[in-house]
Amino acid sequence: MHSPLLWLLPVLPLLGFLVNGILSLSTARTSHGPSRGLSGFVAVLFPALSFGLSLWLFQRLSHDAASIHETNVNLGLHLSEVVRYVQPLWSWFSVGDANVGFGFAYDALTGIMLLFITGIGTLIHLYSLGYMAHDRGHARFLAYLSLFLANMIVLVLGDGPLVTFLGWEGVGLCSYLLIGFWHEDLANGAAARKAFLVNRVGDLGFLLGLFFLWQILGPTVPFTYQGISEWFRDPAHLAMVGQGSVAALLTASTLLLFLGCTGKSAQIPLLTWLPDAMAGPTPVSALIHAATMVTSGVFLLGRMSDVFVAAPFTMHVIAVIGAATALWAAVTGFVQTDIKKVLAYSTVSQLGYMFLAVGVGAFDAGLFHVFTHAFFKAVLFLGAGSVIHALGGEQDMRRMGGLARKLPLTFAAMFAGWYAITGLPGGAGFWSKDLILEKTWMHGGWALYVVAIFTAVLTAVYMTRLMILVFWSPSRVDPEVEHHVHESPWSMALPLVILGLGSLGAGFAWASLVPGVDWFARTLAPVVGPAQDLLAGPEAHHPPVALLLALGLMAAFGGIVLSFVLFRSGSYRETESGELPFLSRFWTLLFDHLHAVVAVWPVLVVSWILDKVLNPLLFGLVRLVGYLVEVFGWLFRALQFSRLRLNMGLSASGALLVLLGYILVKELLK
Amino acid sequence: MEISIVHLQLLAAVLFALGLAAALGRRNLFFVLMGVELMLNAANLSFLAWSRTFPGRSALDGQVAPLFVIAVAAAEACVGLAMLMSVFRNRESLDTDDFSRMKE
Amino acid sequence: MIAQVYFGLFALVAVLCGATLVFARHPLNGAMALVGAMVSLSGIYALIQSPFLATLQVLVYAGAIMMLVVFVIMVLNTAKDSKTPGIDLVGILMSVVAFAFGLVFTGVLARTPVEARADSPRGTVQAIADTLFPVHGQSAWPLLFLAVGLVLLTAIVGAVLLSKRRLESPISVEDHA
Amino acid sequence: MNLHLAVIAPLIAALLAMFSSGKDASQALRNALLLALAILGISAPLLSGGIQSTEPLTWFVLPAVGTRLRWFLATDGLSSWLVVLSALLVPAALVLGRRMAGDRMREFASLVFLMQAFMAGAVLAADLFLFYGFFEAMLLPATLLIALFGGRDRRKAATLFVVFSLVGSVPLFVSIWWLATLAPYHVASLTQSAVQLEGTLGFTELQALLAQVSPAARGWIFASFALAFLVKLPVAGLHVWQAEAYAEGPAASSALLTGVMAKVGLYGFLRILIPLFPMEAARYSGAFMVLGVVTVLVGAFLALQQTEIRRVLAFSSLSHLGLGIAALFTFRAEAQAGVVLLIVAHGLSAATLFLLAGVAESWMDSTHVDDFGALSRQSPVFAVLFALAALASVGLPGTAGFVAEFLMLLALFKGASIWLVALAGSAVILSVAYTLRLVQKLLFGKAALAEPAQPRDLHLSEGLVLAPLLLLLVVLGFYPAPVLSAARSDLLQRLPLAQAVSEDASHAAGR
Repeated sequence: MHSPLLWLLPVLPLLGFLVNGILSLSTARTSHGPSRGLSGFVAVLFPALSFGLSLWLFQRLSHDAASIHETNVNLGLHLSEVVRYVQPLWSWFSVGDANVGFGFAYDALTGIMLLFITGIGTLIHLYSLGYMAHDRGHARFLAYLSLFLANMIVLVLGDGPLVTFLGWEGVGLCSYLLIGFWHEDLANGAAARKAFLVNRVGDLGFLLGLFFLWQILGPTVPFTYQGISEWFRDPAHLAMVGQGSVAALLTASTLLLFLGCTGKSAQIPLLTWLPDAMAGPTPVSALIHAATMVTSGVFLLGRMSDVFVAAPFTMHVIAVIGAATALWAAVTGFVQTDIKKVLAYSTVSQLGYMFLAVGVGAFDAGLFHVFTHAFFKAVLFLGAGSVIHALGGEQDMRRMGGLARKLPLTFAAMFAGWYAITGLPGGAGFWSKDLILEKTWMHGGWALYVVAIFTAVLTAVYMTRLMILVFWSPSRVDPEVEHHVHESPWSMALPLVILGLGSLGAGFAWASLVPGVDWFARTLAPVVGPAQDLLAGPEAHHPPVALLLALGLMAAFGGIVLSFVLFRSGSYRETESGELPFLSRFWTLLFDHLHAVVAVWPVLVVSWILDKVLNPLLFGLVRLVGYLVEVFGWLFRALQFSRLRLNMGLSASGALLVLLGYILVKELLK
Repeated sequence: MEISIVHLQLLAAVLFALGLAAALGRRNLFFVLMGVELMLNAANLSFLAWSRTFPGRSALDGQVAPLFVIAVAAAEACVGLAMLMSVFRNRESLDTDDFSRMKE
Repeated sequence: MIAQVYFGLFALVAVLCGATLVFARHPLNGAMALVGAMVSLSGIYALIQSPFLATLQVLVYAGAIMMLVVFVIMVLNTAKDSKTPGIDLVGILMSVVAFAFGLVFTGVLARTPVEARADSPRGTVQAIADTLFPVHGQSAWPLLFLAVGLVLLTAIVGAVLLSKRRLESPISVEDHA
Repeated sequence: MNLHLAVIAPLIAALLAMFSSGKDASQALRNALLLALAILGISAPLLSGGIQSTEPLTWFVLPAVGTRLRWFLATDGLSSWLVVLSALLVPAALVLGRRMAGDRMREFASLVFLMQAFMAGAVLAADLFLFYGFFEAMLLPATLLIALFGGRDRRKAATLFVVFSLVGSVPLFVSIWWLATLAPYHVASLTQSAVQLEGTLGFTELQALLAQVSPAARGWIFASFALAFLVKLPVAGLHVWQAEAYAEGPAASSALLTGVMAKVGLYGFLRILIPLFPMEAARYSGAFMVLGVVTVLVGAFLALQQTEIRRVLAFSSLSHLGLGIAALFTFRAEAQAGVVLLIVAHGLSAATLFLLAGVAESWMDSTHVDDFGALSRQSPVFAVLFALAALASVGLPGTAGFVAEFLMLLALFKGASIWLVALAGSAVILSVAYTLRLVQKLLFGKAALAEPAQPRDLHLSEGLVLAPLLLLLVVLGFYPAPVLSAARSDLLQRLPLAQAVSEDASHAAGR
C-alpha cells in the first residue's frame, strides 16, 4: 500500500535540527546563547509530532492488518500477509547493475521500533531541557539530538538496505557529535572518535555484506527489503542458497552483515567503544547508547531474518557471540565503580541476550527484549543522570550512598528499572528475558542456556550492587556536595515517571504466561514469522515452562540475595589509588588490548615506516637526479675558458672536426 | 648563364672563411658582428648557387631561403647592436677578452 | 663571356673587401669594406638570375643593416677611438681555423660534379611570391614567414628593452658592474 | 558559441583582471568576482546542452608532416561538469585567496583565471594537439601561483611540481608528435585517395589510427599517456611533488590543483586513455587496479602521520583519487559513473577543505595542527563548514562522496576481487581516522595559542561562496542523477568523424 506521509516522519525532527542549529549558530557570538524557551519548545515539538504521526500510522496498520486477517479467516486461508506501507521517493542511483531507489517502507517491525524511538526520543528531549539547562551549548545539543532522531527514523524506515545504511551512518555521526559534545576535554573527543572509527569497521562489513548479497540476488531483484524477503521466501531460491558456492557466498554475506551489527550494537569483537561513549551527556547515553541506536543491529537482523535463517552457520555464530558478550559484559559490570560504566556494560550484556535470541532463531523474542530494554535501560540511565545531576557531576559510586531518602522520585524510577532488569516477576525484563531463556533452551542447546542463566544471576548481582551502593548503603557523599543534593526539575522528573511505569508494564505486551496476550508476537509475525517457522519447524514439543520459569526466578532472587550478602554487610572496600585492581582492569580492557595488537599498532607501524622511510627514499631519488644534473653541469663548466674568442674558436674547430670526420667516413665507406 | 656553380661556391667558401676569421680572430665586438654578417652573406650566395642545380619550381626554394636569412640577419643585427651598446655602456670596452664573467 | 668577366670583377672586389674586414684597424673601415662586399655580391646575384634578391641585398643589407652598424659605430666612437688591437696570437690561431674551413669547403667542392641547369627559373618577385604564398597546395613557407615575423617583432622589443633604461638614467659603470 | 566562450571568456577575464583599474585589493577582488560569476553564468548552460561540438577550425597544417592542428571543442556531460566545477571553485578561490594574495590581488586573480581557461580548454578539446597544449599550459599559472604566493618553501615546491609534470608530459609530447607523423598516411589509406591528404589528431580519428599501429609501439604510446596522467593525479611513487605543492602553495592554488587539475588526470584516463587504448588498458588493468589500491593505502597511511593541515589534506586527496584509478580499470558502468561523481564530489569537498585550511592558517599564522584548537567556539561558521566538508570527504552517506565511493567499491567488487575491495575499504576507515583527527585538532579541544582579542570568523562573502558548494554536495548525495547520467553519454562515438576527411576530399576535388 502506498502512503504519502512517511517522509514526514524523519523530516519533522530534521526541521527541529535545522531550527535549533541555526539558532545556535546565529547566537554563537552572544553571551548566553538562544532563548531556552524557544529552543526547548522547538526541540520537543517536532519529535512529539513525529511520535503522534507514528502512533497514528501504527493504529492504521493494526486496523488494516486486522481487517486483512479477518478476510483471510473468512476465506479459510491461513496466511499471514505483510501489511506494508511504501513510499518510493526517487531513484537514488541507477547505473549498470546498481539500481537503488530512495524510499520508505512501514510495516509492523518498523512501526514498533518507531513507536519507542520517537516516544522515548521525545521524552529524552524533554529530559534534556532540564539536564542541559545550564549548559552554554544546549541549543546545539538539542539540535544534535533531533538530528539523531531523524537519522534513526531513516534507519528503521528505509525501504532498502542502502537507505538504512544512510541512517546507520547518520546515527553514527550523531553519536560521534554527542559523545564529544563537551569537546574541550580531549578525552571526550578521543572517545567520540573511537566510537566513530570502530563503527566504521562494522560499516565496512555491512557494505561488503551487501555486495555479497547483491551478488547472490543478481541485478534483476529490486534491492529493497521487500524484494530480498520475497526472493528468500521462495522455496526454489532457498534450496539454491543451501548448497555449493552460493551457500558460501551467503555465509560470507551474512557474517559481514553481522559484523556491521556487532559494530553498531557493541558486540564482540567491536564493543570497546560503548563504555567509552559514556563520556557523552547522560541523556545521550540513555537515548543513543541504551534505548535506540545500539539496538539497530538487532533490528537489522530482524529485518533481514529471511536472509539470515538461510545461513545456519551464521546463526550459530550470532548465538555464540551473543552469549559470550552477555557473559563477558556481565562480569565486567560486576567490577565497575562508575555508575554509568555499570549501566554501559549492562547494556552490552543485554544486547548480548538479544543476539542470543536472534541466533537461536527467536527473532521476535530478541526484538521484544529490544522493546522492553528500551524502557528499563532508559529509565536507569535517566535515573543515573538525575543522581549525577543532583551530586553535581559525581559519577563514582564509591562516593554515593543513602540517596534513597534524598531523591525519592529518582529512587522510585530506578527501582522500577532495577525491578525490570533483574527479572523479578511482572517487570518488563521478567517477560522478555524469560522468553529468551525459554527459546534458548528449546533451540540453542544446554550450553548456551547455562551461560544465559548464569548471566542472569550476574545481572541481578551487579544491578543490586549498584542500587545498594547508590541508594541503600550509608552515605559516603562528600558533605559539601551533600548539602546541595536536590531533586530534579519537572522536565526531568516527568520522563522518569513515564519510563518507570513503562518498564514495569511494557512486558505485558507479550505476557506469554497470560493466555491471549501476545499482541507483540502477533504484530511481528508477518515480518519475522516465516523465518522463524523455517528454522524452528512446527513446534512439536512444549518446553517445560514451569521448570524454566522457576530457574529464571531462582536466578534473579539468588543474584539479589548474593549481592546483599556480598555488599550490604561489608560495604565497599576502597582501594587507595581509586583505580580498579589489575585483574579487573585487564578484564575490562581485554578487547581494547586486542584491538591495539591486531589493528592499531600495525597501522601505526606501517604508516610510520611509510612516512619515515619510503617518503624520504623517494625524495632522495628525486634529489639524486638533481645532483646528477648538477654534477654534469660542473663538468661542462670546467670545459669552458673564460675567453670569448677561444670558446668560439673551439666550437668552430669542433664543427670543423665533425665535418672532417663526416667526410672521412664517407670517403672510407665509398 | 655561363658562370659555373663551382666558382660561385668557391667564392662563397672564401668569403665564409674571411668572415669566420674576422668573427673569431678579432677582439673588437664590431668586427665579430660584421664577420658574422659576412658569413651569412656567403651562405646566401651558396644557397643561390645551389638553387640553380635544381629543376623547375623546387629551385625557387633556394631563392626564398636567403630572404629569411636576410630577415634573421636584420633581427640579429638589431639585437646584437643593442646588446653591444649596453655592454659598452656597462664596461667601457668592446674587447671580447674583457668579457669573462660568464663562467662565474 | 661578359658575365664571367663581371663575375670575376665582383668576386675580386668581394674578396678584397672581405680581407679588409679582417685586417682593418678601425671598425668604420671594416664596415665600409663590408658594404663593398655586399654590393658586389648583389651584382653577382643579379648575374645568376636572382634580380629580386639582388635588389633586396642592396636595400636591406647594404642599405638598412649596415647603415645601422655604421650609425652605432659612430655613436660609440664619439668619445674615443677604438682601442682594440687588430690581430694578435689568438687571432692568428683563429684565422688558421677559418682557413682550414675554407680549405675543407674548397676540397669538397672541387670533387663535386655540379652543373647549372638551363631550365632553372629566374628568381623574380612573381616567382618568389608564388613560392612563398602558394594559392594551391601546402607549403611550409607561410608558417616560416609567420615565424620570422615573430622573430623580428621579438628582436625589436628586445632591442627597445635593452636600450630603454639607458635613455632614462645616466650611464654608470658601478650600477651594473 | 558557448563552447568557445567557455574557454575564451576566462582568458579575457585574465586580461581584464590584470589590467583593470582597481586601485586597491578589494576593488580588484570585486572586479574579479564579477568576472568569475559571469564565467559561471556562461559555463552553467553547458550542463543542459548535452553533447555538442564546434566546427573544427584548422589552425595550420604541420609542414612536412601534413597533420592539421585544429581548434576543435566538444563536450558531453563529463566535460561540462568539469568546466562547471572549475567555474564554481574559482569564485571561492578568489574570495578566500584574498587573504593570501594581499596587495597582489590583480595578479592572483589573473593567474586563477588563466588556470581556469586552460583547464576548460583541456577538458573541452576534442583534438589531441589542442588537449596537449592546454594540458601543458595549465602548468604555467599553477607554477606561478605556487612560486609567487606560496609559503616558506615555495620555490622548492614549484620546482618539484614543474619537474615532475615535465617528466610526465615530455614522453607524452614525443608520442603525440609521432602520432602526428602517422596521421596523414592513415587518412590516405582510409580513403584510398591518390591525392595527398592531411590527417588530424581528433579523438575519433585517433581511435581508428591507433588500431592500425603495431602493438609494441602502441604499448609505448599507452605508457607515455598513462605516465602523464598518473603524474597529474598523482599515484603512489609519483606523489613526491604533491604534498609539497599543496602545502607550500597558497591555499587557493592547492584547492584548484586538487579540485581541478588532478581531475584532469582522471579525465585523461576516462576520455582518452581507456577509449583510445582499449586493448592495452585491458591487458594492464590488473596492474592499474593494484596501483590504485596501493595509492589509496599509501595515501591513507601517510595522512595519518602528517602534522601539517594541508599535508594531511594532500595525502587524503592522494588516497581518495587512487580509488578512482582502481575502479576505472574494472571497465564497469558503475565505476565510470562513480568516478565522474568522485570528480565532482572530491573537487568540491577537497577544495573547500583546502580553502578553509588556508583561512585557519592565516588566523594562526601557523601550519602545524598542534597550534590550533577550539575554532568551533571561536569561529562557529568556519567550524560548521569545515566539519561538513570533512564529512563529505570521508564519504558519509548523504553526501555525494558516499555514492561515488559506493559505486567504485561495487565496481571493484564485481570487476576485481573482494580482497582489493577490503583493502580499499580499510583505507576508507583510515580516512575517517585522519580526517577526524584533523577536525578534532582544529575545531575542538582547547585553544593552543592565545585567544584572539576580537572574535573572528569567516566574512559573510566567504561563507556565501562556500555554502553553495557544500549544499551541492548534499544535494548530489541524495540525488546524484545529474552527474551520474553525465558518465553515460559517450562523446567519442558521436563526434563528427568524417568531417575532416570529407573536407579534405572536397578540397582535393575543387583543385
